[in-house]
Amino acid sequence: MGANGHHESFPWKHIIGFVLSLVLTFAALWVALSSGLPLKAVIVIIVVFAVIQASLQLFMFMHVNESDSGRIQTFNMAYSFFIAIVVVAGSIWVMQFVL
Amino acid sequence: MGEVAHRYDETLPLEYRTQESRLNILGFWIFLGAEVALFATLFATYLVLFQRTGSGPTASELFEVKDVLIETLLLLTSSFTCGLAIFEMRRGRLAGLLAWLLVTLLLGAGFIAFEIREFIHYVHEGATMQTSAFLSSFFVLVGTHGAHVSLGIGWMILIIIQLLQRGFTPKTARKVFIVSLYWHFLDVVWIFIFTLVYLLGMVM
Amino acid sequence: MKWSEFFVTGEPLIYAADVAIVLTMVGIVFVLTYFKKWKWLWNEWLTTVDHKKIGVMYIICAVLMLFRGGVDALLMRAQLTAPNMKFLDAQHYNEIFTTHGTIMILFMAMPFIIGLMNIVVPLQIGARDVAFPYLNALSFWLFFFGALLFNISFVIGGSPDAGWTAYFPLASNEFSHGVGNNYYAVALQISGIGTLMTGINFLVTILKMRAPGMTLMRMPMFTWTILITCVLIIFAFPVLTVALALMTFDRLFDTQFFTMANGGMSMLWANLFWIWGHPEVYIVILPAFGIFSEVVSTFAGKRLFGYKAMVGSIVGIAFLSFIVWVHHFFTMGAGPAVNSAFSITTMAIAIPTGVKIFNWLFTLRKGKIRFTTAMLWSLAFIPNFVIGGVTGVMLAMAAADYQYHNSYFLIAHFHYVLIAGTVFACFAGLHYWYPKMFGHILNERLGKWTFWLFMIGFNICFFPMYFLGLMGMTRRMYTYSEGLGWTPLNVVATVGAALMGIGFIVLCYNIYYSARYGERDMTGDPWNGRTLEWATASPPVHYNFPVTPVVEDLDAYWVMKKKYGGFQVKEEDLKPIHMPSNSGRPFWMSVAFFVAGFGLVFKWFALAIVGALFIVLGLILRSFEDDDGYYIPIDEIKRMERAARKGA
Amino acid sequence: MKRARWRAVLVLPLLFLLGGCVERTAVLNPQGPVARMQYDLIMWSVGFMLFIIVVVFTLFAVFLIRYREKPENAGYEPPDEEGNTLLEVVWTAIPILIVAALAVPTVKATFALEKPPTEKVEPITIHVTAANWKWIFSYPEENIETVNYVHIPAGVPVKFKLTSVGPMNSFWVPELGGQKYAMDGMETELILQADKPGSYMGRSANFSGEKFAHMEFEVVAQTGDDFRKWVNEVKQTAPKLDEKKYTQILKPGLVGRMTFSNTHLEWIDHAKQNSHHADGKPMKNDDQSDEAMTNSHHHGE
Repeated sequence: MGANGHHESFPWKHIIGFVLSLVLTFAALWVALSSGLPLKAVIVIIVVFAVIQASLQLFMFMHVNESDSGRIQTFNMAYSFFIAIVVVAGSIWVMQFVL
Repeated sequence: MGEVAHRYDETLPLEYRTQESRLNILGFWIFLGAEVALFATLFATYLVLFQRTGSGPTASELFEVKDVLIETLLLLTSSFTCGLAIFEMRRGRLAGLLAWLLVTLLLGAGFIAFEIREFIHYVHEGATMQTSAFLSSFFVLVGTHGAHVSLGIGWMILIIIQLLQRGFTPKTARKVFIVSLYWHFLDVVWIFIFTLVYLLGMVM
Repeated sequence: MKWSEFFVTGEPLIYAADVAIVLTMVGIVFVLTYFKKWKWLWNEWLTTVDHKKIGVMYIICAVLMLFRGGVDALLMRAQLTAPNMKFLDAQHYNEIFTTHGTIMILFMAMPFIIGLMNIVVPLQIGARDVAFPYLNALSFWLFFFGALLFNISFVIGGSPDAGWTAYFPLASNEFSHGVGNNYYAVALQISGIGTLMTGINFLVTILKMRAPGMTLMRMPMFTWTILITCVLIIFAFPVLTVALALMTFDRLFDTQFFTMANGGMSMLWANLFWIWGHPEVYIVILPAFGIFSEVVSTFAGKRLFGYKAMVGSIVGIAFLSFIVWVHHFFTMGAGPAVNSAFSITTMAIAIPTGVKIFNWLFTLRKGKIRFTTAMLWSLAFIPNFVIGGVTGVMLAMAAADYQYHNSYFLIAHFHYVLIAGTVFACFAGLHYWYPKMFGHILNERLGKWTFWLFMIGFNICFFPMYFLGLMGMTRRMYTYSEGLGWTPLNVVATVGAALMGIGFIVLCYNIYYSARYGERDMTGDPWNGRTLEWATASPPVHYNFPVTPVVEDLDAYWVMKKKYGGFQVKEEDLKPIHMPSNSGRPFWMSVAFFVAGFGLVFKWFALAIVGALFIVLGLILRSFEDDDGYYIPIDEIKRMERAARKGA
Repeated sequence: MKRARWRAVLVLPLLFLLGGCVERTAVLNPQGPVARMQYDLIMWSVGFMLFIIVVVFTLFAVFLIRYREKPENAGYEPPDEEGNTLLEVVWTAIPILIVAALAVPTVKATFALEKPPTEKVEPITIHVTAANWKWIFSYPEENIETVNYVHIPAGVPVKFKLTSVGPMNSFWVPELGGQKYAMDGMETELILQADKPGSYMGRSANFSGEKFAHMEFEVVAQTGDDFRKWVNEVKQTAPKLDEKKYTQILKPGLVGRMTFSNTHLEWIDHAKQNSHHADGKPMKNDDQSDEAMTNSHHHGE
């Protein structure tokens, strides 16, 4: 029951999450616009950064795994990301011949 | 499982105390799962169409780093302050909660203002929803997110009013918590818009 | 817009329908006024949040829509009986097959299933109501007004005519000028939102509100299938929401998603439609599997064979259902790699489905099979669905599909799975749970007449269609020429359709007959049932159970009967019961949705904005509402229990 | 129940086959290598499917007859069995084997259908344009065009390049092989081949609006010599097609057969209409697959 022990006096979790988010945002920006890496590498890196940042929000800010439904909530979000990947990657794959 | 009716649990944070609240919070999480599928479909549409610009401008001709970065920072910070609001709530400080919610609200309003400005700018350049498939999908994807943020602002105002009227109750606490989930979630969506729409658009 | 364009004109059939609609409405208003029933209607039904009443309303709507969709079907069969028939013209035929498909899937099958799940699931898990009763009412009314909006297209403005799949560019402004496809986009959107909320509601209900002792692996199979169905709804319906929104934008605001110019891409519509559309098929078939499981197990007098394998197979089917959608458009040229991959995932669905078929068969083995009407529907499902299933596997083979695609072979296949699966299940469930809903049993003799007429008619109607498909007849042809050799089989099919129609009439008569003369169910358990819904009175008091039952094993009520001789309620265990209050807001908010939707259909944006403002007003009022429901005192519970058991 | 099932499963097809309709059943009457490959696949699957039907129907009938409630077994109490792991494994494994047995030839055929059935003969190319509600066939090499009928040489693979002006249609000649969609702004390719001279019915298999049911065309397969003769005749006798006439043909409605001694490809190719790179510059995407590249040739217009 993670919802319970929130008695710290300083919001360390939030601050760490926020700083990491800023770092990841600027890092993604740099990778995309100034790194000079090949396009494929750029795409992979910025998508990975985005996924990390999304997880930061989910765990650091939204406490997805807290409460007696924590497992359901976590599974729900994980499955929704699976569906998202199926829909996005699947659509692109299916229609790449006309892209 | 146990008794289903109004189970009240003193040991939990205020927003989780009643059974009704626990059901509501879980229900909202499930709803967010549906929202992921909704935005995923919009992303799929955008990614399929974003190079189909017809005779209109392309993404790289249109997007500007500075505007996007300002919007991103506003929304990111608002998500942070929204988290601080919940932190204050769990420490039982109504004033702190209200203050951080208000900051969040202002940052959100700032984000919307910049976004509207961006859209108006595009329309002035002749890039409207009707111009090309790329722009249709761009406006609908980013616009749907913007509409969500606007809705969140309205919702938060309602909750602030209720907090002022009723103070901390299991019900108001639960509402604050749920709106905070919503707000963080919109930030999650924006991270992907930032990456897959703006960054990708500027590099390709 | 001119009035002559506003109302659909020109066909005697339409005028007759106009007259019938007006007369029915006048009749309803007269009856309600004469018998002073307006208040009753408002208090007991329109504002109710009771899952059982909501379920009943869903089923009434579904049966009405079955009538509408069935009439559409009979008109089509009449037109196709002989070559070059002039019974319907092309445009009219196109509208009819479009509304037939849309109505049968979205406004018949879905609400029938959702109605049954509303009535049964909270009872089966021993809950007082669903997790969000207010939301449940809103879901129903959104579905209702969505369906109403879709149906008025018939007399106001014109029906959609681009097929229920509404492929672009045919469904675009350029090729469908009228408002018909606006109706499609907006009405489906409104009822789709309702469905999504139902999905969330029941998922939370099942996960969090089960009676003590009911672990996941002790849940009745119907509840399991609903749980998985909810997952499908939650992740599939947002895709439809988006697809319909894009369609609305294209049609109302001239965006370029699916257009033929400026980069639009019609294939994207097909892709999005089927990402939703395929899970949708499983949304209506999985609950059917659940119903058959309950009925077969009850009337074989045995617990379900291979319960764990059954659970595993529905999870497997649900998982696969999201990664097969391309098989609906193998012929769009996505390339052999894509087609092969989706071909294999599609065929893989046959594996868990086969597991289920054999488990049902082995539930029958060593049983003591009672041939009630509900059981007949469930038994007939097995051979008929297998025919539909194996032809489905044939369709899944991409290279061979190029020969079946869009032909009557496909029509035969999906009617064999959807009718033998979903429709048979709805009828089985209706007969099975009818005493639980209304307190009396549907007449068995008439029920069997319905069954034989409908089931035989169904086979006569659809089996020849496999061969029509192999002969080259394609779907959606409003007529065909002589000399193709298609006539004899088309005549046979029409005869079968007529038999199905007669079967439906017998069912309607049975509902009337049984209400007057039907056997009352005093025990609450007319079938010697196995699950908790039979532990309470028929119909149950609105709080369902006076005390929450405790579950010790699968088939909870069966165990109770064996161990304790039934569900024992001691008066000293009674506690005040908390119940949610009724609310009229779901109803009028849905009216506001209807008004907004109607405005969008006709591009009367002022009206749409007025509707939208009322929706927002409803949300604000809800936010400020401070109603925590009410408690039923113990004496009141005692009184109600006595009354219910007396069968009052 | 049994009565109805027997009637449905046995009597109907029996009557049907006795009626001598086999050659009417176009899909089961393949007249070329493509259709034959699909026919073989269909028959291969039908065998397995009949096996499944027989097994299920037999078990079904036996269980219903043996375990029905009857006066003699009034006191019989069904056993409380939970299931049987061995049986579960059996009826999971057998379907897996069947699916595998179907999947392998399916994948092979699906890939094979994208290539000409024979390498010995050079294929000919015919552009097919579906319009409301007619079929337009353009022979770019021969420089002739026909409407609502098409001549092909027998024994030669024909590459149909399909596109559409307006709603989607599906190009289907069941005796020669399965269909593919013709869609606006894109080009799909369908390869068919006829064994011998003859006339085959083709139609649109995808609903495209009011008069869709009339979107029929005839495929006339001829010997090589006859085909060349026909081409020359058309070249000499048929009128020229101009843009005005072509626009007229495209107007929604039905038209009869027509023949022209040039093609509309001279001024428009609808497959390349809806381009997303109006200026014709290639995509900046450096990891394009070869397939996507070859398909992107129509981006320039």
